[in-house]
Amino acid sequence: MQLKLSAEDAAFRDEMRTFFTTEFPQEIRDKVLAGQHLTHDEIVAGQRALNAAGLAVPHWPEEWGGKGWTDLQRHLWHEEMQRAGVPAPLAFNASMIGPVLAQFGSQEQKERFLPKTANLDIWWSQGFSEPDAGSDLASLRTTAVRDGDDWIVNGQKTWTTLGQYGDWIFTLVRTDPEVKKQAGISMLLIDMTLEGVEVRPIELIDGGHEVNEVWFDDVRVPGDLLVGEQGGGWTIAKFLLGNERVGVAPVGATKRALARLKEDAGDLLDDPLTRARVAELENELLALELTALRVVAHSAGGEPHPASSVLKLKGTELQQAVSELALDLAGPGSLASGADDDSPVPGWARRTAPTYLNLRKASIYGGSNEIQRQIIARTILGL
Amino acid sequence: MQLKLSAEDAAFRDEMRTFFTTEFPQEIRDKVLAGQHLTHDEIVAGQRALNAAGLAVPHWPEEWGGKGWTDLQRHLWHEEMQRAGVPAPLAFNASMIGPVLAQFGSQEQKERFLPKTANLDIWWSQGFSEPDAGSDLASLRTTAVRDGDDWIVNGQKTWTTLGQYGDWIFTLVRTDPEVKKQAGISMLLIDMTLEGVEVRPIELIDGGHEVNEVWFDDVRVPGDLLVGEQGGGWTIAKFLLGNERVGVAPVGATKRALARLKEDAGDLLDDPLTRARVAELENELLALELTALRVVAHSAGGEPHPASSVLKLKGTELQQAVSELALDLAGPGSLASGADDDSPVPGWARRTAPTYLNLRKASIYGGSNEIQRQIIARTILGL
Amino acid sequence: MDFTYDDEQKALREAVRGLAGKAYADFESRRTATAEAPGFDEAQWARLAEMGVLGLPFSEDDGGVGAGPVEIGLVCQELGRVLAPEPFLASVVHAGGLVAAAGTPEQRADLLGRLAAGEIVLAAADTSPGGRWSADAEGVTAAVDGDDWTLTGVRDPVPNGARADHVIVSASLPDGGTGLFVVEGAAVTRTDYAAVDGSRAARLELDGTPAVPLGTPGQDLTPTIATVSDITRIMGANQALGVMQAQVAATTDYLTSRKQFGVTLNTFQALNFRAADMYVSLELAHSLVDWATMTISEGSQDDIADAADRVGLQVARAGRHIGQEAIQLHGGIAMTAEYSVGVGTAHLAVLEQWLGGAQHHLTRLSARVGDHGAVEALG
Amino acid sequence: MDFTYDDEQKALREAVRGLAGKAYADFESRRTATAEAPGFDEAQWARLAEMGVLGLPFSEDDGGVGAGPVEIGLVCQELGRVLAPEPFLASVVHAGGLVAAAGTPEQRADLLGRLAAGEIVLAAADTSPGGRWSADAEGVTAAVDGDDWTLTGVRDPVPNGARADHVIVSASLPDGGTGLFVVEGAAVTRTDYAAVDGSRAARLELDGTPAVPLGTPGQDLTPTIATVSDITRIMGANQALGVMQAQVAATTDYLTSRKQFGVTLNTFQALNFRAADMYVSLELAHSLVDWATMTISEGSQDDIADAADRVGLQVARAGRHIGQEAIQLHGGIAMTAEYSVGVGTAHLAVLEQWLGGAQHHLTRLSARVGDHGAVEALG
Repeated sequence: MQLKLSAEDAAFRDEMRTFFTTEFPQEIRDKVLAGQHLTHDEIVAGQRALNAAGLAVPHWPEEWGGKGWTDLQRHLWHEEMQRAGVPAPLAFNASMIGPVLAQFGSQEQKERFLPKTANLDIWWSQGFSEPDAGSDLASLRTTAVRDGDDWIVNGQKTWTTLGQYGDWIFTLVRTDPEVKKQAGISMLLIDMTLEGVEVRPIELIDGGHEVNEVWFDDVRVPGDLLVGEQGGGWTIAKFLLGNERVGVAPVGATKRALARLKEDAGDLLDDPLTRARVAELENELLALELTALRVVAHSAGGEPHPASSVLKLKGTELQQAVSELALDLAGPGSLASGADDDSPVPGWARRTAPTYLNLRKASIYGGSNEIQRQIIARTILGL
Repeated sequence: MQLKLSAEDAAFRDEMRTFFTTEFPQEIRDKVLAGQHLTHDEIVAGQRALNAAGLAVPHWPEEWGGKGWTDLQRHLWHEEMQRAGVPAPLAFNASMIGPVLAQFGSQEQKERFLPKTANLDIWWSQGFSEPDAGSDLASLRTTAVRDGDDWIVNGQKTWTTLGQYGDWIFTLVRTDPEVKKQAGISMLLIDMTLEGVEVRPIELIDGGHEVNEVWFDDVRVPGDLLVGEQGGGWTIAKFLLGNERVGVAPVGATKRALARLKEDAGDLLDDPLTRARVAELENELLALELTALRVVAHSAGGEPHPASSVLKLKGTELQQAVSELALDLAGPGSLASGADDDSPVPGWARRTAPTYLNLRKASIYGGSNEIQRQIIARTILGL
Repeated sequence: MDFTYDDEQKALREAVRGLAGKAYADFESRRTATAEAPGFDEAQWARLAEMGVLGLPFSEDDGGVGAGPVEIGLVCQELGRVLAPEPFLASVVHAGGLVAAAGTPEQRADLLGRLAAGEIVLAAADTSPGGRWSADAEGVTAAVDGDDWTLTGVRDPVPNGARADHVIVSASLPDGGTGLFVVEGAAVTRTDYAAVDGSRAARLELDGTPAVPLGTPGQDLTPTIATVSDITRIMGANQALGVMQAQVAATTDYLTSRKQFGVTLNTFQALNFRAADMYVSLELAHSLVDWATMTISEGSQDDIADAADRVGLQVARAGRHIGQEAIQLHGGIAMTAEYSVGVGTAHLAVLEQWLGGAQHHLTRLSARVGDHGAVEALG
Repeated sequence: MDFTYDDEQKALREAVRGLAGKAYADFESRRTATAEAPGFDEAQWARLAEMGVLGLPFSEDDGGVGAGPVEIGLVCQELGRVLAPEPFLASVVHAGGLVAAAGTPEQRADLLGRLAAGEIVLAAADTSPGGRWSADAEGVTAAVDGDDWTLTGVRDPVPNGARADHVIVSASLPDGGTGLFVVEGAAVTRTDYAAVDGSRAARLELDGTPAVPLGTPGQDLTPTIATVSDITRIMGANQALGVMQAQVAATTDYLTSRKQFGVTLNTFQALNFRAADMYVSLELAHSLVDWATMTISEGSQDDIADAADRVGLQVARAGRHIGQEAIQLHGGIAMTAEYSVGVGTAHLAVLEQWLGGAQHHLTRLSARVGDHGAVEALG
C-alpha cells in the first residue's frame, strides 16, 4: 500500500497538467470552469485539440489511437482534464461506439469509422431507449427487416442526448421477432441524414433541449452497417453499458463544482450549517474518489469492476447534492434563471435552478440508480 | 377547522393535569421524568392508582370501566400522563387483552378477567412471536391439541416482553394443522404457573433483560380458556395488532425526552449543529403529534385508521433519532453505562448507550417498519 | 380542536377545484399559458374574479368577501394541485395582504376592490438582488419633497412584477424604518423573465420614481411587512401541499399502470416502499400546514412567525423528498416539460426559494430552541 | 499509488485472522470472555504476544517488530471482524503509542518490551468526566517536589484502566503545557465497569499519586498526545471497518438463508436494495480507512490530524448506517446479546464515543473548508 504516485506516474501527471493548462484552447476551458454550457462547435474543437495531441481516445486499442496506459494513468488523464476545465471527449464517440467498433466491428467498419469517431468528424448519437423500453431495454420494438442486402428500419427511439447534433446513430433494433427478447436484437449504424429519419426535440424541465426523440420511417440501411453478428446486439449493449459506467462517476467535475461554489458563496460560507454541509460533501467526494482509485487498482482486463455501480450510484447522489446546495445558496436569486446577463443576480446563482432540475436525470439515465442497486445486490452481494 | 380546544375539552385537560400532577404518586413520576426504569412493584402501584381513579382503561366498554370519552379526550388523557411522567397502563393489559376479551370473550371470561386486568392484579404477557414466525406470524407452530375438554399445548414463543413478571399469557396456538395457515389459529389464555410452562430470559444488546422465551411442554389448559371461536385467532390477532398501533407512536414520551435532553445538555446546546438537530427533531415531532391529532379526528368507530402506520413508522424513527442525539451529547461519558451512581458521569449520559441500542427494537417489534410501509403502500396507496 | 372542513369550506373547495381543473387538468393548457408573458391566462384570472376568489381575503368594506385563512389556504392547495399559474399568491395574498394591512381605507377600497374584480394585477417588491427573506427594505430608499415621494433602487426578483398594474414596494424611510409605497407599474423600468417553473418575475429599477405611501406617510411598517410575509409563506406552504398531493397521486397511478419487464411497477417492493415514505412526508407536512394556517387567525404575530418557520422548514424538506422521488419513480418521462410531475418539482423549488429556504427557517428555529421545553401542539 | 497488500501483509492478515477466528468465530466464546473483568481472555492476549502482534508497532530496539501503519491497521480490522475483546487498540496502539512517542529509551525498552511480550497491559488515561476528545490535560494536575512527581484528579472513562499494570496519564504541568506520566495501576483508586459492548473501562481517582514523567520531565507533550490520539482514531476506524465488513457479510448471509412467508428474505427487493446501500457505505468507508492509514506514514502531523477527522466522520456515519440496518434487516435476533450483529453495533457506538463523534470531526473539518479549493485525494 502506498499513497504517493510513483515517479513515473507523477511525471505523467505533470505532463498532462502542462498540456491541458498551457496548450488546450483557453477560451473553452474558461467557459467550462465558469459552469457554462459549450456550443456544438466548441465541443468539436475541444475534442480535435485533444485528438491532435493523441489524448482523445487513450483507452482504445493502440492501433486506433490508444496509448496502452495503465488504468491509473487513465484516471490521472481524466482527473487532470477535469481539474483544468478541459471537456472530456464526447462519450458517445470515445466511450461507447469507439470501443464497440474496435471490439465487434468488421475491419472495414473500423477503418471507415474509427479515425473520424476519434476526431469527432462524425458526431454519434445513441439509439437505445424507447418509450416502452427504458430500464427494461430488452423489450425494445424498433424493427429492422431484411430487404435484399439492406435493412428497413421502423420505430422510435427516445432520450437521445444531443441527437440534434448527431451525424450517425448507433441503434439497437429487433431483427428477429420470433426468438426470445434479448436474442432478437442487433446493432445497426444509421446515417441520420437518410430519408425517413426524423429528430424531434424534447423540452426538459430545466427549459433546455438536450434530448430528442428519433423516428425511423422505412429507413433503408445498407447491410454492411450491422455491427457484429445478427442477434448479437444484446451482447454489444452489455459491453457498451459496462464501459459506460467506468468513469461515469462524475467525481472530478463535482469536486470542481463544489470548490467553485465555495468561492461564489462569499460570506454565505460563514454560516456554520453551510460549512457543515460543505465539509460533509467534501468528505464524501474524497471517499468516492478514493473508491474510484481502488476500483481502478483492482479492475482487470477492461472488464468493468462490479463496484462501478457504487461509483455511479454515489457519484450521481453527490452531484445532485452539490446542485441542491448551490440552489440553497442562490436563494431568491435562483428565480432569475431566465434573466439575461445584465441581471444583477450573478450567473452562478441564475444557473442553479435549471442545474438542480437537470441533474435529476443523473440518477435515471445510463442505468438508473435502482438498476445499480440491483447490480450491487445481485453481482456483489449474491442476493 | 379550529386549533383551540373547546371549553369542555380544555376543562377535561385541566382535570387530567390536576389529577396526574397532584394525586398520582410523586416518587413514581420523578423516576419516569428522570428517564429511569420502574420496578415491577412501581408499575403495579402506578396502574392501581390510575384504576382507583377510573383512569386506567377509559377506552374499554363502559360496563368494564370505560369512560365513553371522545378520541380527542383519550388523546389528552394520554398526553397529560406523559407530560406528568405518569406511566401509561400496561399495554398488554389495557390495550391488548382487555379490548380483546371485551370484544370476543365469553361473559364468564369477561367477569373473571377484566376487573383484575384493569387493576393489574393479573399481569398479562403476550405469546405471539416464535423463532420462525415474526413478521410472518401466520406460520406459527405452537400447537394445542384437544384432550377431553382440555387443550394440550406444546411449542415455543419468543420476544415475550416482561414475561418474567407474567401471571397469565394470551397465546396464539395452532388448533388445526390441516387448514390454511391463518384459519388454524386460535387464542388461548394460559396460566403461567401451570406445569410445563417455562420462562427463559433473553439478554439484549443493551445488557438488559426485558424479553423472554416461553416454552410450553405438554401444558394442560382448560377448554374454557379459548377466546372466541376455535380457528378465530387470526381475526383476534388482527384486531389486537390494530389496536396496538393506535397510541403506539411514542410522541409524548419522545417529546419529553428531547426537552429533558436540552436541559441535560448544558452548554453543549451552544453548538449550532446541535441546535439545528434539536430544532429539526422538534419540528418533526410537532408534525407527528399534529398528525396523531388529525388521525384521531378522522378515525371512526374504533377501527384503526390506516394512517396509524404513519404514526408507528415515523414515531419510532424519531424516538431512535432522539436517542442518537443523546448518545452524541454524552460523548465519552456514554462508555460509563455500567458505572454506578457514584460515577462523576451524570446518569442521563450513562444511560444513553443502552437506550440507543434498546430502541433499535422499536422499528422491529409490534409490526416492523417494513410491515408498516407495506400497509401504507397497499392499504392507503393501493400499490 | 378540529381538523375538518365545514360544509361551506367543502363547497368552496369543490368550486375552485372545478374551475382550476377545467382550465389545467389537461397539462398542455398549463404549458400554453406559461409559454409567454405574462405567464398565466388572463381569462382564467377573470374567471377567478367572477367566482369571488380574488377578493376572498379582504373585508366586505374593501370589496372583498372577508373569508378566513382556512379558505385562502384551501384555494392555494387547489391551485397548487394543477400548478395553476395565475398569481393568486403573489398578487392577492402577498401584495393584496400588504395593502389590506397597511393601506388607508381609500387605498384599500380602490386597490383591493379592483383586484377583487380582476381588473388589476398587483405585485409586491421586497427583495433586492442577493437579498434573503428579510423584512427590512435594503436596496431601495425613499425620498420626500413636500408631499411628493420618490423611490430609488433595484428590486429583483419581483414575482409577476412586469405584468403588475401597481407595485407595492418596500423602501427605507428618510427617518429610519421601512415604508410601503404604491408605484405605477408603467413608471418603472422593468425587465421580465421566466423562472424555471414557467412563472414570471422581473427586475424593477427605480430611479427617482414617483410613489404614493401606503397608509400614513413615514410610518415604520417593518412588523406589518414581516407578518404579511409570514402569512404568504404559510399560504405558499398550502400551495406546495397541493403540488405534493398531486405528485404522490400521479406517482401511485404511474406505479400501478406503467409496465416494465412485463409487469406493472408496483410489483417492485422497493418502489412501493419509497412511495410509502413519500406518503409519510406528505402527511406530516399536511399536518403542519393545517396547524400553521389556523395559527394565522388564532395566534399572535410571534406565533405566526413561529408557525411560518415551522411549516417552511417542514414543507421545504417534504418538497425536496417528494419532488425528487416523484421524478425518480417515474423515470425519464418526468424529466420532460410535457409532464406535470417534473414541472411540479420545479414549482416547489421556486416556491421555496421565493418564500424562504429550509436552512433559513432552521436557523431561526435553532436560535429559539433554548426558549422552551417541549414544543406543544395545543396551546 | 497502490491500494493492495503485499504478500507479507497478506500472510500477516491470514495469521491474525486464523488466531482471532479460532478464539471467537464461535460468538459464545466472545460472550464468555467479556462476561467478567477484565473483559477479555488473558490466554488469547498471551497468544497474540507469542505471534508478535503486541509488539508490531514498536521498533526492534524497543522489543518490537517495527511494522508500519498498514500492518497495524490490518490487525485492527481482523480483531474488529470477530469483535475480539483484547485491548490491542487501547493498550498497544494508544498507550503503547504514547510510550513509543514520548518515552526515554529506557522507558521504551522496559514498558514496550514487556507489553510486546504480553507480560503487562497498559492503559491511556486522558479523558476527564465530561471531557470531549481534547489533547489538553484538563482534570488532572501534576505537582513536583524535587524529582518526585505526583498527580491529582479524576480520569473517566479509562478503557481497560482497572486491569492495566501501568497507566499513562496526561496531566497539566506546573509551568503550563501537558505532560505524560507513568502511574502504577495499583497505586490508583480504580472503579471498574463494563461498557455496553462488554469491554471494560474504569474511573481512576488520583490524589497525590506518585508518578514518573514519560520522557523529559516538564516537557509539553500536547502535540505528541494529539498525534498519537489521531493515530489511535485511524486505527479505531480500521477496527470499525472490520466490524462493518462482518456485519454486511452476516446480513447478506441472513437474507439468503432466513425464510419468511415461505421464501428467503432476498426475495424482497426492498431489503436487497438496503443491503446494497450498506455495501456502498462500507466501500466508501473502506477507501477513507486505507487512505488515512497510509497518511500516517506518508503525511505530516497536520495531514494525520486531517485524515483522522475525515475518517472519523466517514466511519461514524457508516457505522450508524450499517450497524442500524444490520439489526433492522435481521430483525429480533440481532437485538440479542447472543448474536454477533447487534453486539457489533454496540461496539461501533463505543468506538465512536471513545475516539471522537461525527459532529466533533465535522466541526473541525467545517472550520477548515475555507482553507482549500477542492480536497485532493492525491497530494
